[in-house]
Amino acid sequence: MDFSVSADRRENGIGVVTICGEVDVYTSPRVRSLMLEQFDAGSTSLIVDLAKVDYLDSSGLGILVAGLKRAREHGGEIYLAGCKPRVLRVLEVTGLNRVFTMVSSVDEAVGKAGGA
Amino acid sequence: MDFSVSADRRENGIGVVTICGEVDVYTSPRVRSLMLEQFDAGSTSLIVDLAKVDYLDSSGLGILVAGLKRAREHGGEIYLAGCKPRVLRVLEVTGLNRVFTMVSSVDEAVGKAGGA
Amino acid sequence: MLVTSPVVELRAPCHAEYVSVVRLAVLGLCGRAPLSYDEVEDLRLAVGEGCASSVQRAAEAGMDDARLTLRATVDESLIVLEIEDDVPVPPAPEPLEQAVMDVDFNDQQFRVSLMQLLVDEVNIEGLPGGGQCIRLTKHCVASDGQ
Amino acid sequence: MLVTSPVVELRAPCHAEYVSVVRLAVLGLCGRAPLSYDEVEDLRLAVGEGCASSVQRAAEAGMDDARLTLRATVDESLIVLEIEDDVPVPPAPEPLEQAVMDVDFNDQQFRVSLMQLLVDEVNIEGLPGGGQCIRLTKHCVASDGQ
Ligand SMILES: Nc1ncnc2c1ncn2[C@@H]1O[C@H](COP(=O)(O)OP(=O)(O)O)[C@@H](O)[C@H]1O
Ligand SMILES: Nc1ncnc2c1ncn2[C@@H]1O[C@H](COP(=O)(O)OP(=O)(O)O)[C@@H](O)[C@H]1O
Repeated sequence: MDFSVSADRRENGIGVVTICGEVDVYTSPRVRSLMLEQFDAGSTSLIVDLAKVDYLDSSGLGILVAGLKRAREHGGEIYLAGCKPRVLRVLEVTGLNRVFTMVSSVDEAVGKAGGA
Repeated sequence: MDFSVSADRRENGIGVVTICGEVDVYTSPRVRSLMLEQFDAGSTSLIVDLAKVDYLDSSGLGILVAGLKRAREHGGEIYLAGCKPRVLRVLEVTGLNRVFTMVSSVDEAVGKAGGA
Repeated sequence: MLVTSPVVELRAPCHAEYVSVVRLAVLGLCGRAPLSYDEVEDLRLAVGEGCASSVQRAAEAGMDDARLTLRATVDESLIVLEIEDDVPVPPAPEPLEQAVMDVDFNDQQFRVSLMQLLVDEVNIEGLPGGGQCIRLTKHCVASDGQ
Repeated sequence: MLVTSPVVELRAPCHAEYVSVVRLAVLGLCGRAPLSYDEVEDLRLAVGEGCASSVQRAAEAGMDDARLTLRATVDESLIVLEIEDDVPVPPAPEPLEQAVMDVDFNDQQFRVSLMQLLVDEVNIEGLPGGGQCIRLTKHCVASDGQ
């Protein structure tokens, strides 16, 4: 039941947003705030760690897509890391798994992003 | 959500009833049937494996106590094995942890029971 | 006792198989209250006992169409959970056919004792039209036991 | 369409924080139906979308006291889940202020599409007294998709 979001930045300036719990119409505004904070702090790319997320609804999708749009406007990218089957299911059903850069872990994303 | 109960017998004739899931007013009759089956098959003592039980209500307690009564009438015993904290909580609050023989595992119970 | 109106109401058949649905709803409702994991689980167990009590009375009365209602008011400091049924309460407690055991665990009184051990207050009242309401109250402020 | 009467009914404030309670109740209700884990989760997601849709309409209408009702009929072969609210439906769809994105994920139409991908049938109707009812139907027999 517990929900939490936290953020930090890697050496290369990429922001990492880590979410635990269910992302829905109630909790997604908190994800949005932290993503915006990271952008405002200068990150052009973000890694969203979904390894501890079991549930993601369209409110969460909307926020991820808004983030992707903003990132790409500035030459950046959004990496979705460690998606569990249920989250993958939502992304697949909406075709968004082909829109985001899907990675298995935060470290893989850091590697891919290079000096983002 | 899934509930299951199964039973088998050890070399020394002791019956082992293994429960997975929540024991409540809906599921406890199935525990009762299997305990009775084991008694009818000749077990005087039973080991009830609760290692995969997260929830036990008074219906479940009633069935365990009925079993204990029947076992003791025939010189046997009921061993409660591997209780998780929530199940322990219910047993403690009702004082039944002092009435049953509490063991950490089925194997410990088999050892204790000897040639039951 | 309460002035707030019930915020969540769950109605289900008064049958054993629906008790787990009620318990899950309690988990959802109390999951965000300022309670520890164990306190939430105690509430869930207390509600389960309340429902089991209704289910047992319905079964004894042979009432197949009995209904069970959970009414929950949850705020920062107080949780009130009411379990209501429409099963007529027998005029006098029926004599137990079995007095062998010290305690009969299917005895309604045992369920009530258990609920009392798990929450701060238990009130049980008969309803004007028949049926019964068990009200469980839990204060959320830590170490405020009564 | 249905003759059976709704077996379980859950009423809650039409606020974002109660959607998880409704989803948990669906888990409890469908957990014993002949459905796979993924089918139950799909239903839970579909119901979540239906509730989010009501919550969003209530927020847009500034209706703080709006109520949300889940009505569930679950049997061996058919699950019908109705999500009803009392938020007046605006006469015509309001123009979206943002047409930059291909899809607006908070758009009600997107939620409906998602629900359609997750269950067998989605019906949406306005209620006589205002408000809206989304009816989700899922057939339980395997590979009977329509
Ligand atoms: N839920 C959403 N679904 C789709 N697009 C959105 C959503 N929220 C915001 N957007 C769009 O994504 C873009 C970025 O939004 P936002 O993060 O609010 O940044 P900003 O307001 O600084 O442009 C905006 O163009 C906005 O219209
Ligand atoms: N739920 C219960 N709570 C307390 N005692 C019970 C309960 N069910 C049965 N008993 C008692 O436990 C004893 C054993 O019951 P049972 O297993 O039905 O065996 P039997 O009918 O063969 O004696 C009986 O004396 C019965 O009265």
